[in-house]
Amino acid sequence: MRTFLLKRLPSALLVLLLASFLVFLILRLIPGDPATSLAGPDAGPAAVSAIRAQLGLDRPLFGQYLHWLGQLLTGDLGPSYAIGGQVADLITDGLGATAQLTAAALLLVVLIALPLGVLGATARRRPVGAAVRAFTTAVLAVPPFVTGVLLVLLFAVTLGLLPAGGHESLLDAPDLALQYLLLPAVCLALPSAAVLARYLTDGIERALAEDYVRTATAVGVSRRRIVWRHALPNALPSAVTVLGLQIGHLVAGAVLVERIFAWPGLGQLVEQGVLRRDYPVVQDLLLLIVAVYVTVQLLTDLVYAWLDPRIRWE
Amino acid sequence: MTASTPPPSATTATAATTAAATPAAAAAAAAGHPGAGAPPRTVLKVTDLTVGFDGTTAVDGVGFELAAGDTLGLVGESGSGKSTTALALLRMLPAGGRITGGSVELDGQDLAALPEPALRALRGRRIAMVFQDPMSSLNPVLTVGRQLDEALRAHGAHPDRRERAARAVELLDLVGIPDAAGRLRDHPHRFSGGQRQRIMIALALANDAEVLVADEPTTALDPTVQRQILDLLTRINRRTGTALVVISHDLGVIARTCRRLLVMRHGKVVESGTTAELLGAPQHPYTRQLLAAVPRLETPSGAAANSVPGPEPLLTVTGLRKTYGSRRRAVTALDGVDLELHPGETLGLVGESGSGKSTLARALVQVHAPSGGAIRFRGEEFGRGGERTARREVQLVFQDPYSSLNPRMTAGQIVAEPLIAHGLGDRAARAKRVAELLEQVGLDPASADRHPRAFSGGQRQRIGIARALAPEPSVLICDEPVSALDVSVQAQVLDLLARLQRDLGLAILFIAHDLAVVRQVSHRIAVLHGGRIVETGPADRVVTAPEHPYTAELLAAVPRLDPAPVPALTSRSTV
Amino acid sequence: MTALAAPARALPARARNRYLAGLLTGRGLTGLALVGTVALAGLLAPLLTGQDPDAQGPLALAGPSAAHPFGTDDLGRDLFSRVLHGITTDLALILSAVPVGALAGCSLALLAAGHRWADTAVQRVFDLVLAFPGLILALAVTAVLGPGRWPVFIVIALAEIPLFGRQLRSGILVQREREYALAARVGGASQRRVLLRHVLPNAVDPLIVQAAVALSVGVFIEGAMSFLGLGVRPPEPTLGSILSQSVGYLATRPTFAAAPLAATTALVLGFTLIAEALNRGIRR
Amino acid sequence: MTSFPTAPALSRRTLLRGGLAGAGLLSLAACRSAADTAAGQATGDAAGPRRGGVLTVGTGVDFTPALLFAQSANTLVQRLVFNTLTRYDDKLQPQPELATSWQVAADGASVTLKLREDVTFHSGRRFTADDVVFAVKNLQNPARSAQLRSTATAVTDFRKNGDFELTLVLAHPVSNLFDLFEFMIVPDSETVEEAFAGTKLIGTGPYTFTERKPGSSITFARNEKYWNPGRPYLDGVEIRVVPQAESLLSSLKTGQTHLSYSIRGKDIATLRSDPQFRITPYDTGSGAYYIGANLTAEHVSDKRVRQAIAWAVDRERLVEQALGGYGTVSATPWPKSSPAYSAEAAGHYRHDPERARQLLKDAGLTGISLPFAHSNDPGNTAVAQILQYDLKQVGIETVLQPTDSPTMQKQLIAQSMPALWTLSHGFAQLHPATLAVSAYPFNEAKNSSRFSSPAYTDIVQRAWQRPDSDSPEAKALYGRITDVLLDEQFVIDLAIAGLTEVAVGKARGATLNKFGYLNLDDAYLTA
Repeated sequence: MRTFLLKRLPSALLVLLLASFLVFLILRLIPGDPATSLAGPDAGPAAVSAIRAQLGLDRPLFGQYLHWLGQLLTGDLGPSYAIGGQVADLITDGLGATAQLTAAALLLVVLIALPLGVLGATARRRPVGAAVRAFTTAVLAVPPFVTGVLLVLLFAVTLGLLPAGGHESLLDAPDLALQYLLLPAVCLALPSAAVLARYLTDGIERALAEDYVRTATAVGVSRRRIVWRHALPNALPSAVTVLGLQIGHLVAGAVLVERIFAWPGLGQLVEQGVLRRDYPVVQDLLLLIVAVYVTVQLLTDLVYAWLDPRIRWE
Repeated sequence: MTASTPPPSATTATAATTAAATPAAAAAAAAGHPGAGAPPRTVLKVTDLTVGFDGTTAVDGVGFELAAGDTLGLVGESGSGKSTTALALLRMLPAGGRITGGSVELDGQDLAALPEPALRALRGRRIAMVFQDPMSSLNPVLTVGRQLDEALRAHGAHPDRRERAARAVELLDLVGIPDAAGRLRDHPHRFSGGQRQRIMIALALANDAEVLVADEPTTALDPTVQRQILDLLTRINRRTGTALVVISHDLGVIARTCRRLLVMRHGKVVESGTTAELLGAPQHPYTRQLLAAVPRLETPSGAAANSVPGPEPLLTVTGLRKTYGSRRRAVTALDGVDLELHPGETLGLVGESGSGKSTLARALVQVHAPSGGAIRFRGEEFGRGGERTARREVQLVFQDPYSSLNPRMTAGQIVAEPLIAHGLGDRAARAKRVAELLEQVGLDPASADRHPRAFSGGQRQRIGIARALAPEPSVLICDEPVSALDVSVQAQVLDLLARLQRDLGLAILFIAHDLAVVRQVSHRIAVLHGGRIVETGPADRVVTAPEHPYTAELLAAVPRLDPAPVPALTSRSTV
Repeated sequence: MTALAAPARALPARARNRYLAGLLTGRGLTGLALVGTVALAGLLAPLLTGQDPDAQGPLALAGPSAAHPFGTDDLGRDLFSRVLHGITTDLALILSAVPVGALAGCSLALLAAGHRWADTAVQRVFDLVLAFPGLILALAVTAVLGPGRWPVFIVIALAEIPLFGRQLRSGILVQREREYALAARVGGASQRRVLLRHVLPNAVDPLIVQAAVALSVGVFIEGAMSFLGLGVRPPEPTLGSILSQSVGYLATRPTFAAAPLAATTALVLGFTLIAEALNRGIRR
Repeated sequence: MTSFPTAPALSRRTLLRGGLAGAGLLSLAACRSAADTAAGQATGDAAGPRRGGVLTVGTGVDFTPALLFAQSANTLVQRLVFNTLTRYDDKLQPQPELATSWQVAADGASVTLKLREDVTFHSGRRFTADDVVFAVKNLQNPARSAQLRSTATAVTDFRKNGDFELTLVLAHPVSNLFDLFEFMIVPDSETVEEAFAGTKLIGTGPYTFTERKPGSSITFARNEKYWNPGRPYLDGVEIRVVPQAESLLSSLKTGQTHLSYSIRGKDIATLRSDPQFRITPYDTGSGAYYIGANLTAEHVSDKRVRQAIAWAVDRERLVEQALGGYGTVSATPWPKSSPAYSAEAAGHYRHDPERARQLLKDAGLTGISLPFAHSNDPGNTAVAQILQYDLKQVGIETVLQPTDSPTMQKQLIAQSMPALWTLSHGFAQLHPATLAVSAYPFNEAKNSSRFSSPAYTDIVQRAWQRPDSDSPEAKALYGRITDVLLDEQFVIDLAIAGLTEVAVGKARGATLNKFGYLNLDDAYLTA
């Protein structure tokens, strides 16, 4: 395992370096700059150039890039331009909130997808199977921004069961925090759960056609046990790969969901950062997201190998 | 039919177990029917069994009876319905298949009519099954212990987990897995093919079933391993009194294991009787045909009749080495191989899985670069010009006629590929050549526009040969060209190769594990073991007077068609 | 030697065209019918409705009526006409962007099959595209290019590149080890020819399924971009823009969202059914 | 009062239990419900002002610390933490705050202020005249990007007369001096940079800053040492950021927030019939919708084209469909409270496509196509589409360019806008001169329209550089400014829609000043 990690580390770092360059470049390509958005709508050129100088935006681009890399290496991310406060603090807070949200969503994804995937494979010819398929299709067809608003209307406005949006610290008030968490997590989880359920159904169906299932049947193992204990474990490794990709989608989906549910996470922060051209915040955040993704991919590969004993870390 | 050569110096465990088992068999045979002396009880009675697949009839009115402790063999070629019959016994037909008539009575209970849950309760407990391919028939992600545990808990006989674990160890011990307790936590891929088949048998035996159905239990295995597995089945039959139904396309396998035989063709039983009767005096023409097609180890080489090898070697291999993997954990596949192949000669290369024979074949056709040593073609070394002529003149025939043909191309396109690759002829000339080649291998040139899946296994192998012949090679490397084919088809393909050698003066490197086949077609035989050639010599001499102990071991493992060691009927002992 | 599957293999005629066989199942036909109906409705929009999709009027947020079968939107535009025209826009976008993305992804995968270093490089490119949150990509592309169809097109195509590329790459890795590929090499075919003529045709099967999935992903991306104000230039209707417009009226005017939602659902359902049907056809 | 009068907590829990069966959820249900925690825990009499409780204010845009000293989209924070020198009443008459009295010199060249002596900053430091000096100098710093910087820079000298009396010497008379005093918050000089970075806000206001979670919320606690005795009533204030308009509305409906100024007009329209809510329009904020024209661009350089556009727009429909009826049709920037307001001028342009077509014909321009930028949020996109349609009816094709706000801002400042754009502007609710010297669209010296005319400059400067703002002469000048605007139409005003307060019934007493600063001195929550 250590050799596996050592082997993957250089290319992971390379991806990060490339990503940093891309992020930096993309931000500079986007029209509008932090100074003008900071200056406000009624500022004069003097104000703008004063702010530019203050932010160091008048330096050559490559110098700015190197400066940023230097900041990254020393771990001192500096202050944000527009949002206020230190970038590191902003990201730490946002990361916590988003981590809660995605972790909850991930849990829901697994909790929803597992039974649905199994049902889809085993009850294909029965009404239950049709219902499962209808559900996954519906979830895939309705965009999350519609799902989100519908969930709020139903559970918050009409039924008054859950809050319409917002966030509570998990440490201060765990019971309230969970209630705040539920709707956005469901909204975020549904599409990924539907995708995963489909892959699981597919994998289980394929596993059920394998010879070892015949063996298990021949020794008298019950159908239920065959599905859950024999076919499912074989469908899991590739499902984990899909799940790994879905984590990327969860992070991306967070931009929409966090906005609908006023969830103060990275998605919101990215959006705010882009909207105000807060370069440091956006740069560091995007790089963080790429890093998270790369790590998740590494983890996925490790879990894959753990789930499938035929694969060994090389 | 001459008497078999006695097993040479018994150094292997196999020989030991056989020896241990024999007195018991003899005793049982002497006592006639041990126990009360009454005729043994019938455990399985199949009457007029008919199985349909989406409208076609795959099994048509099969019937037999199986007494407790008896052994029955079902023999037949592809499509004869033997495996479908086996699956129908447990009602485990694949999708689309259905028992459309007849009954399968297990102790008077008709399995064909039983509801699924009741049937499940019987599977594994009273009637169990061992499948053909131990590679795919064991769950790759579950440990062997888990799978045995599943089998044990399926029938609730052992409610305690530790008890089940103990029983699993016992079972692995029974089927001869060394260090059984230590290996419960290993996954199937950590076991060899033979060991996996043993584990399959252990799974089937987990609940002391009275009837064990073994579907091609040794087809995928090397001869020596095959022999061990067959001995194991015999031993189990004798020790526990489990009645055996063995399905095989290989008469030798069945003759060794079963007391009675059923010959099947096109879904019907064409002949049945005791093994001795059937082998000694076959009645049905098909049975006779089948018997005649089986290559016999005793048959002397027919290669000399085809051609006389030229004096100058065409292909010379010296000190060939090949290692895989990283430098630290290198696996040696070939360890200094020396070979010579003369024009018009057939050199039989014999070896079991892992001996390096496929690696050698691939090195010769330049798919793998060797790690050391030299290959010379017409005296020119590979890497110094020799490889260019060799690329065209050395061609390969593959083992598996299913996977070696591109499913997306027509037969004509497949055969034309090497012509295109070597830039031989224009479109019209190629079409003409393809027709010629197809005719040469005994196929209708009109079938050129059909896809591989429209051909039978034997026909596909002919396409493969036609493809190899396309660039007019002087050397044909045949990597197990007939081991995936039925015996009758096998004979036809061998005939084709012989004819081609006669007509074209080809040099053939014939790689196979079946010594009987190899002896028949080869001028000389080389025995490959652990990446080294351990013995080389004229074909007849190597078979009749092996010099290396490994050659002798290989020879001893070849199943014979003489019914001598067939075990007698044993009754079921209490387990 | 598998005698087991022999009876099932005895039906070669039926398996002649596996795609067709898959499509001609109940599932496949339903999918085709759904997509076909929606697509046809979009194509025939000028015939089906005389209304200009951009014509505004004082009658805003009206419910369904004879004059406006689906009602009107917040600016008094006829929703029936807008939805029909929106379908055309969506399909035009998706049916052009997905193939382009697929082609790019596949080309990269083929490139990767050439050399070890190319493989590493291409894999990292896929990683990079996958790692960038899609909506950030959307923000960046739109900001650089300005609004319109192009950013939507590019974002959809970009998103598809790694999906197709990864799939084809693993397909090639598997197929390349098959004996027929080896046979082609032994027969003297160049590496290029083996890849293009032998391996590729056998590795594309999963891509057909991926394509159908990708089409529904395309509908999704278009909608999300519209929601963030990054979509197709207004007032041109798209399903996503109508949907995002309707979100504000879900509580008070639920009929507003119904029509675009129904069209989207039919499209996604149709594409998934087709994908499933093809999948089963291939596996048969 | 809770927001669910018919659903007592118990039944809600039962519902939750039944509706969302699941082991994890059951344990949730047994706890408090987050859906009604926003309901204050205040006790007391419902009749009058009552102490206690935390008021939750919902906003769509987060607070930007760097814009603390400027007019921005979120001005809820300024007057909670800080004070201004004076504040306007409804008739634009200044009333005392930190300044108790003031004397403008007869020539208008200086103003003398007397300050409160009992004020301390949250840090405990006493407030003195030095802090006023600092506040003015702070606004003179271009980096603070204060809109009223021009007025602040008119202050050339400070003469202190003790700790609590001060004279500001002006370079010339300015008519909008009290706009500056209304606008200028007085920060703590020692922590101003921290305030600018958003880490520490120290002022003299009724609430002390406790915590900010960027993108989520800002919380405040009562300033126990506030100079206004007995105030504030509330224990605290939470400003909650809910960027999605639908969600903001939901949070009001569920009682999670008590008060908001960010509800869209069309959403307010759906609340009108609900007795649970009180709706109060203010004419402050950046509330006037307009079409801007870049006078250097083709076609629109012709005044007739701009006038044709003014005639082409159906302002009534715009207000109805895009603003939910919350707005006033107007061809001038002035709200009714402005001294420059005139009903006749406001109705100068009506929806008259025929006249528009005629003007275009006169200009010899038919079938022109113009780029038309707008902000890419849903509300402004709807406005732009309505305008596009109306212009199309008179023969002006437009290509919409949805633009995100930083890009738009850069273009505005760089004067590189396309031929047409639509946006909204503020500052008309103050003294009219402020609009023309401080609001960028109207700035006589430099504006996005690249409009300049000596006549306009002259009138604007004269209106600004005078000590009085209400005299008939001043009003005559305002009338002339309006005339120029109506004639030139470099800014084509369409409708005025200020901020609208939506409050749940129990939240009372909140007010906004003319710059939209939220004032909660007198706010309270009823039981």
